[in-house]
This record gives sequence, structure tokens and C-alpha cells, in this order.
Amino acid sequence: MDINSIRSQFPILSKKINGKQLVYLDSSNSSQKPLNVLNSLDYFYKNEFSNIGRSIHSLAVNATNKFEETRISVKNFINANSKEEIIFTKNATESINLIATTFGQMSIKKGDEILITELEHHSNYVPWHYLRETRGAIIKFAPINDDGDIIIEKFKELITSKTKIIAVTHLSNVTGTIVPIKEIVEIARKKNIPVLVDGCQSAPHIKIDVKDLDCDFYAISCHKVYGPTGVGILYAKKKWLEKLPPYNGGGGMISEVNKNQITYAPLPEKYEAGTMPTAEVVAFNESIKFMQSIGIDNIIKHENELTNYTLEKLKKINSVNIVGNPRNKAGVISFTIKGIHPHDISTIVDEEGVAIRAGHHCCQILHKRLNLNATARASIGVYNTKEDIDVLCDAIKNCRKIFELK
Amino acid sequence: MDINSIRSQFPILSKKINGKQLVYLDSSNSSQKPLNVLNSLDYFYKNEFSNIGRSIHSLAVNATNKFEETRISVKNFINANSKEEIIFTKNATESINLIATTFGQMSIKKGDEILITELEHHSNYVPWHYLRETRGAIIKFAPINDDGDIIIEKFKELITSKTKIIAVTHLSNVTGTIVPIKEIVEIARKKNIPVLVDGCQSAPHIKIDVKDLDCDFYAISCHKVYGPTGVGILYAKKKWLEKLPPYNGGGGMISEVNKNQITYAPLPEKYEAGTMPTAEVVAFNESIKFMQSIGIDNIIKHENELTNYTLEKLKKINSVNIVGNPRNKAGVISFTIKGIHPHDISTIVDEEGVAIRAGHHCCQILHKRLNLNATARASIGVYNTKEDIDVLCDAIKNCRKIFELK
Amino acid sequence: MDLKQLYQDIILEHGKSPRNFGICNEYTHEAKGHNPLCGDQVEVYLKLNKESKVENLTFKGSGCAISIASTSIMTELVKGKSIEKAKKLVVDFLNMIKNGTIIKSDELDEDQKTKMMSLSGVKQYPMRVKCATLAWHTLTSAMEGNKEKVNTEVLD
Amino acid sequence: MDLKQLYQDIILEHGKSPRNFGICNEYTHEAKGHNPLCGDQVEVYLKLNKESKVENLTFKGSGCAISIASTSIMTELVKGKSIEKAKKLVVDFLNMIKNGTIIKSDELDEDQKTKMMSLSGVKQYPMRVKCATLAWHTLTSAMEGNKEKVNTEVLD
Ligand SMILES: Cc1ncc(COP(=O)(O)O)c(C=O)c1O
Ligand SMILES: Cc1ncc(COP(=O)(O)O)c(C=O)c1O
Repeated sequence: MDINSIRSQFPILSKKINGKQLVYLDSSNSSQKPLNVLNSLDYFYKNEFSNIGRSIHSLAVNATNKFEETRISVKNFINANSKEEIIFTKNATESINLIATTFGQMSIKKGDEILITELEHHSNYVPWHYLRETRGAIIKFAPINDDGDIIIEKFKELITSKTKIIAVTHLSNVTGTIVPIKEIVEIARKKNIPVLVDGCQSAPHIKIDVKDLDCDFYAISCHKVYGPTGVGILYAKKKWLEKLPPYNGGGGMISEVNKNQITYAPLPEKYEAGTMPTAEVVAFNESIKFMQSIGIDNIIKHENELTNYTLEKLKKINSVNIVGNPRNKAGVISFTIKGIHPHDISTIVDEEGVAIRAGHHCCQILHKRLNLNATARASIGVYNTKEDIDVLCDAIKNCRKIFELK
Repeated sequence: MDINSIRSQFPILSKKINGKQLVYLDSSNSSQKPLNVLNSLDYFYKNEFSNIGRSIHSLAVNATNKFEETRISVKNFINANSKEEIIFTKNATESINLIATTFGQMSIKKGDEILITELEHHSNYVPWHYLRETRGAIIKFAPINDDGDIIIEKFKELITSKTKIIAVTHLSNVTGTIVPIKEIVEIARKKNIPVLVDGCQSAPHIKIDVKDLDCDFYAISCHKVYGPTGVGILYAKKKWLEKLPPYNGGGGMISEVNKNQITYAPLPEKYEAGTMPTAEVVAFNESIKFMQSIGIDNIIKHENELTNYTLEKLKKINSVNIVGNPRNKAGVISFTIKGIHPHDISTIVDEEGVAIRAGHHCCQILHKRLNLNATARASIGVYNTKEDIDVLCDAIKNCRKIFELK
Repeated sequence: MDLKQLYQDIILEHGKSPRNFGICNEYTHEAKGHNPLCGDQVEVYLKLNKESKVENLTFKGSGCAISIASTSIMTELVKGKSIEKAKKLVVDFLNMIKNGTIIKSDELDEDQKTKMMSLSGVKQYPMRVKCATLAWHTLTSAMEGNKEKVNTEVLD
Repeated sequence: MDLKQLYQDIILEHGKSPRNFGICNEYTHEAKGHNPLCGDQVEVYLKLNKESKVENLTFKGSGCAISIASTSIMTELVKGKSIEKAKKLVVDFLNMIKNGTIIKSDELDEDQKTKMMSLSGVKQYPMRVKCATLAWHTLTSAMEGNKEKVNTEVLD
């Protein structure tokens, strides 16, 4: 893996922030985008843009084909069975809302249980909370241990005959925990409970194989996978998409419209109402190509090395405390420094050009569980280097100096 | 207005289609994008990209400011009262679904009536249809006359004490009818009924002043307003946004999250769940600037002239029939040719590089009302010229030749 | 591409004056087809006799020249054939439209082959393929006794 | 910008050892504030006496150095002032943070002015402005007897 050639594909990485070279360690928030993706966006708009699926002139035909090519790439990328199982949304949050809403409409009655975990991002909790409010569902939180791992035994115990769906993250955006989804799906299968996986953090960092995982639903945000903003993906098994009611209603998702009755389009159009983020979907094909050109195994290897390097270096700094110590950890490293609030850390390292995130990272439940108000988080992308981590660690040392910690 | 300078800002207009110069007459479907918008997208990703509103490092602060600048531009563009009334969505379809869903949850009970018109796009019918299915609402269709104008007297008669909301297009995407929204809102005000306006087609072509219209909700798709795909706008009076329940749930729209309770963020964040189409929103500021640099009055004048020119020329061609003859008409010109199906027209003119749309344009109710299966539609953007119309008319004559019409 | 290749005289002629239009008496099978993109509809009525031979085949519907001509030509070619041979003809037709395969069927005389081949130009117009194939898919649906309306969006 | 401008000794010191921390006895007014971005919370307890003078002012909460220091300094400066003068101080403070206005209040001695001005560096750090102003907005809310929690997201 040629890291210099990879970095050269990200123009923003050579920018200066506060007079210092940018060190971007906020990829869990959103990744930067490589040139082939940006060029695709620009080329498409300048040469090929048209609305898709509606008109039958040459521009529209070509744009529609390009759009559908991405659908096939995504299908292959996550090893789905067919392209009808790939729905384009605006972000993973919408993907999860789509399932929570339609599944809720079809299957959730008063007293039914929804099982999630203490690791979940708000986007994988609030949509289920709505079912609590509107349908009287009960939400159970599978507990984690102090390492940030889900306690599988407790998880099993929380499943009852009333559990209607399980929703769980594949990779925590705070502790970096890689959740054993296969194990969870196997447990759920025995009780015939569908499983939704929040794959926001996993998609850019580990190999996704929905056939192997055998999960029912999988949600992805393209902007975290080296893709443009404005697109998300919902994978769902065909049997579900056929059975569930439609979500947003409007142009493109109908078949026949009468004054008293409406029939809906077949898959995947049934779930794609209104004009899609056409250019963004077309460009996302390039994001997949970017990852494939490096090779997902190489990405994993590089990021693992860097994660270990970061953990070792951070642990050597006095009063730094790493949040969580999961069995399998990806490059999401949250930490605190005794005596310095994460916001102050972020401001001080920013002065050195280092972009990290501070706060609750949309995981208030998890922070409460860990007795923390906020954490600082460095998160790794394929373009990061040991030098980036060195700059981060020096900047953290500067925090300690400013705050006169010993 | 310097049409050549305007055209030079749209690189795609110099492309060849089937060996012929592209004549793009499908702007009602989606407009092309000027260079300043494309440059903004590219620049933002290459120099300034970061997720917004979440991190507090310099990149994030700057990106957040840029994002909010667009909100203020949109507020000024449509003359809203405050930026809290501007919600970014994925498209107008989502904007309408958002209101139908949340308003429905709050206010629609069995037997309540929703008044729409025969002009509506599926995106302004299907979301209301859901309320018929899930809540037992009744949908009434205000009729139009053969000219394509809403019959105001009949409209009034359809309002009853059970009418809970009125949803109507500002500009028909088939007949080009400019609907007298002010008059409709005045009627509705007397009965205290909120009015949603589908502003998809109006936003790029006529002056929008939501304060003057006094409507409650206004939906826009940015991709039709010289903006990128993937962004829409919902304007709503603050009193509604404060009162209505939230829509999509997830990151960014919450305030405090507990295991048993959740409170939501203030406006506008309450309605912006998950990562927004950041780059697209930032770039849309340039779309507004593009329109303002020409001047909306100049746009209207130019497009009016061109519409009249088109109508006159088309009427002179034997067996061409213009669909609708509304009192106020914008540059959306649907037509049929006796003896030639619109699909055949589209294919034949496409051979001359002319992009028009053929079909029902997501308006099956309207087509049924007019006893048509499909129509051909030429729709005008600020970049179109009389020469474009001449090419279209010659191509239509070629249709007649191929089909050996006399 | 030359438009005259797509809009051959034979197609224009069938488009204007479709054969076997209407609902035939005593039909034994029927099916409906729909192309949501353009709103085109087709209904196919099939009368199979005791020997499983297509005794009559008619249609109703509206659509573009390509779609009407393709349906009209289909009824002409399939009428009188056994159900097996009818099914083979559908396969041949779809192969021609999608893969450009040349029609070599023993079941058709030269004149009939020319008729079928007149639709081969559609291959060059991807968005029009569904116009040409809708009727043939709907015929399959009728022969197989399917209840659901054929929808071009689920076909490839 | 020099970080030392933002993190002046006085701020670090107040951040580490906040004054008037806790819930004061017999408070007459209280209000809660919340910064959803970081999860910071502040509760302000105010005791007004019969003459509408701030007899006591304390707080509870968690937050960054800027926010704790700003709250701590606020309690020190406002204590003992009449409610009118307290309100004026809030305005002066917000003006300083947002517009860079220099503090000229007659109510404060040089030492107190320096204390307040120690927070002026925040102006250069837009994302930190809310950390500095939360407590002051919450104090306003307490003085006005508002029931709703102050949320920095609705403040500008
Ligand atoms: C009148 C009208 N309403 C609604 C829409 C839906 O817009 P979008 O597909 O961008 O959501 C359109 C465009 O297709 C339209 O023309
Ligand atoms: C684990 C996880 N789930 C869901 C989300 C929501 O993704 P988005 O904001 O793109 O919808 C995120 C990212 O913010 C995340 O990290």
C-alpha cells in the first residue's frame, strides 16, 4: 500500500489549518473524498447531467445507466443477493428511520419489545423511540461491560417472546468496538427475530458481507465511505422490502395512480421517492473503486497498525485515559485527560492543525453508562499516518503544558 | 441579460448528443448547473470539507458557517421571517412527506378532509394518500377546467368544516399553470386552514415571497433551481415547526437523550436528522447568487418571451395540440401530436439532440382528467434561446415526416 | 443510428392499423401489462383450443408506435402456433431485442421473419426496449395463467 | 491567535477551582442551562433579597475550562449587585464576547474588569462562544423566572 500515493488523492490533506499542516483525525464523523470521486461529480454535471428514470432522451438514458451501475457496485461491495435489495437514501439515519417506521407500521403493537444496545448512536435509538411514543413499544438496552463489549449472555436474556426486532451497531463510533454481528444474528435467527445492523462505521473499515452476516437490514452513510454527502444506503432482504409498506411517497415510487387508489412501483423504486441524489450516487461508484483499488485487506492492515500505534503512544502520556478496551477494536479512539475537558483538548490541538472531535458523539446513553460527560475522539482513515499520530500526541502534550498538568 | 454569457456558464450546453448540439428542454425535470455551483462543490471538498455542527475544530466551524450562510440566503430568497423557518431536506418530495406525516400525526383523524387539486404532482398526492390509508382521511380533488386553471368557485365549495389542510402546486409541471396562491390562501385563512404550497416548479421561474403569499408551508427542490441534486427545502411558519412532532430521528436533532426519554433540539435542527447534504447545501448558495446576478425579473421576462415564441411556433405546426391554456402560464409546454405517441416524438427529436420529456410527468390524475395517456413536454430554463425552439420545431416536423402525416 | 431503421414502414403501418385489435370471443387466457414509465397499457386475450394450439390472439391497449406494432405483429406471428412453439417465439423475440440474435426459427416463413426482424432496430434504443417487449411478456403471463399484472419495471 | 490569550492563568485557575460552587441556602430563583453540542450542563441558584439585590449566587454543573471559569467569574462579579446592575453586566459581558466591546462598567473596579476581560479571548473561537455565554444566559433566565431550560442552540 503506497500511502503517499493515497494521500495525494486527497487535496485537502495538504491544506494548512491555523498555519499548520492539517492532520485530519475526524473520519468517523465524515471521511475526506478522493479525487476520482470529486472528478466524477464534476464530470457528470459538466457532461452528462440529467434527471434519471423519467425522461427517455439520450442524456437521461445514460444518467440512469450510470446510476444503476452504482447500485450494482454497492450490491457487490456488500455481497447482497440482488440489486433490488439496495435502496439509496439520504444518509444512514434515513435508512434506519425507513425501517423503523415501516416495520413499526407493519409489526409493532403495544407491549412489543425492541432490543438495542448501550453502544448505539442516536440514529439507531431515536427512530425506535418513536415507536415507543406512537405504538407503545418497549425499548430494552443490552448492556456493555467496562471494556465496551456487549455482554452476550445478558443480551440473550433480554430476548423474550415479545422481542420484535433487534437493532445493533456493527462498529461503535466511540469505543471502536467491533460487534460480533454473526453471533447476534444466529441468536436472533433461532427466535425468528429480524436484525438491523447500523453499518455506518464498519462500511469504510471492515469487510461487509451481508450474506455471510445474514442480517435483515444494513444501513450505510456514503459520506463516511469516501463518498459525497447526501447519499446513504439501505440494504434489506428482498422478502422484507416486498412485504413492508412504502415510506416516502411521491414521484418515481408509484405504478398506477387513481383518485381513490394507488399501486406502488416494484423494487427498488418503491423506496426511492422523488428525485434522487443522482450525481452523488454516480460518484459513489468511484468511492467503491477507490477502496477496491487499495484492497479492503490492505486498508484493514494499515488501519490496525495505526490504531495500535495510537493506543500505545496515547497510553504513554500521563493522565490520558482510553475509553473502552474491546476485544476487537477498529481505528476509533476516544479518550479523556484528567483535568482537561475534551472541548479544551479539541481547541488546543486544533491550534496545531489537528482535527479531532469532542463531545458525546451522538451517544449520550453510552457516555452516561461510562460516567462521562464528553470524550475526545481521534478517528482514523486510510490516509492517516504515524506522523499524524505523532502530531496529535505532541499537541496533547501541549494541552497538558497549557493546563499545567504534571 | 446577456444570454451568451449565461450559456457559457453551463458547460453541458456545448455537448453533442447523437452528433448534434444538445438542446436541453427538460429543465422542469431538472435544471442544468452553472459553473459557480460546480466550482463551489469542488472547492469545498478540496479545501474545506468537514462534517458540520458536531466537531469544534476549525474545518468544522468554517463548514458550519458556510452551511448556515446558505440558510440565510434561502431565507432572503423566499422572504421568510427567520432562518429557523428554513429546513434542509433531500428533495421537495421529502419536504412534503415531512409535513404530511407530522401534521397528520398531530391533526388528522378519521373523516378529516384534505383538499388538493387535479394539477398535483404525485409528490403532492401520495403523502396525503398515506393519511387516507393510515388515518381514514378523505382526499378531495379541486377540479380544473380544460384550460388547466383551478376553478376557484368549485374550490371554495369543496372546503368544509372538516377540511384540515390544503395542498396545492404553485406552478403546474404539465400545463405551466401559475396558480393564484394568494387568493387560495386568503380563502383558507378565513376558515383557518393551513396551506402547503408545492413550489418545485415556481422556485426557479417566478418570484417567491412566502410572507406575501402567507402560506404555511412551501416545498422546493434545489436541483430544479440550478442547484446540485440531493437537497430540498422546506419552508414552514415557525409556529408550525414548534408545534409539530419531529420527523426523522437521529443525530443532530436531539437535545437530551435518556433511556426512557428524549428531548429534541430547537429549530431548525429539530428537523435535520443525520448528516446533511453538506457540500450540496453550501453549493446551493451559489445557485441563488447565479439567479440574483441575472435578476429574477430578467429571468421572468426572458422566459416569458421564449414561452410565447414556443407557443406561437408550435401552434403553426399541423396536428400539434398544446395541453392547457391557463390564464398565467410559465415555460412548461406540454403538447401532443395527433397520430404520434409522445414516446415516439421524444425518440425522434432526441436524434436531433433535443431533450424533452414524454410520459405522464408524475401527474396521472391530471392526464386522466385531460383524457390523455401521455404528453410530450418542452420546458424552459434561463439558458434556452429561440434557436433552441427552432431546432425543436424542425425536429417535430421531422416526426411528422417519418410518420408520414399530412 | 438511422431513425428509419427504428421506424420502418412495416412498424408505422402496424402502429397505425394494428391487427387483431379487440377482445376475441371465448378467450381462455388473458393478462394485463403496464409500462409505468409512459403509462402504456396492454391487455392480451388468448384462445387455446383442446390441442393447446393458439386458435385466436387479440389485444387491447394504448401505446407508442413501437409498442402497438410489436403487439400487432406478435398476434399475427403467434396465431395458429402450438403453445410450445409460441413460447419459443417469445424467447427468440426477446433474444433478438436484447442480444441482437438473428431469427432463424423454422416456424416462420421468410415473410414472417422479416416482420419480426423489423423490430430489431429497437435494440439500439435502450429506453424503447420495454415498449417492444411488454406485449410479449404479457403473452407469457397469459400462457402461464399468472394473475399479476406484468410491470415492465421488474423485467430486464 | 495565541492559545495563552484564551487560556489565561485566571481562567485556568477558576476552571480548576471554581468559586461559589454548590447550591446556596434559601435561593429564590434558579435556572438550568444546557449546551447540547458538548453535553455541558449548568444550574444557577440565585438569592435575591427584599431590596432586589443579589445576596447570593452559586452554580452547579460540568463543563470545559472556559465554561466553568466563566460561570465562576460571573458569580463573583454579580454577587452583591442590584438586579438592574446584574442585568447590565450580562449585557456588557455578551457585548464583549460577541462584538469585542471593552468593559467600561462603573460597577466594576479595575480588578473585576480584568477578570471579566480575561474571557474576551473567546471571541476568536466561535465554537467556544457558547461555552462562555451559557451561564450568563442561564442567569438571565433565572432572574426572569423562566421555566424552560436554556439551550445554547437557540441563542446566537
Ligand atoms: C410540481 C412538482 N412537485 C414535486 C416534484 C418532486 O420534486 P422532487 O422529485 O425533486 O422531490 C416535482 C418534480 O419532479 C414537480 O414538478
Ligand atoms: C454508528 C453511527 N450510526 C449512525 C450514524 C449516523 O450517520 P448519518 O449522520 O450519516 O446519518 C453515525 C454517524 O454519525 C454513526 O457513527
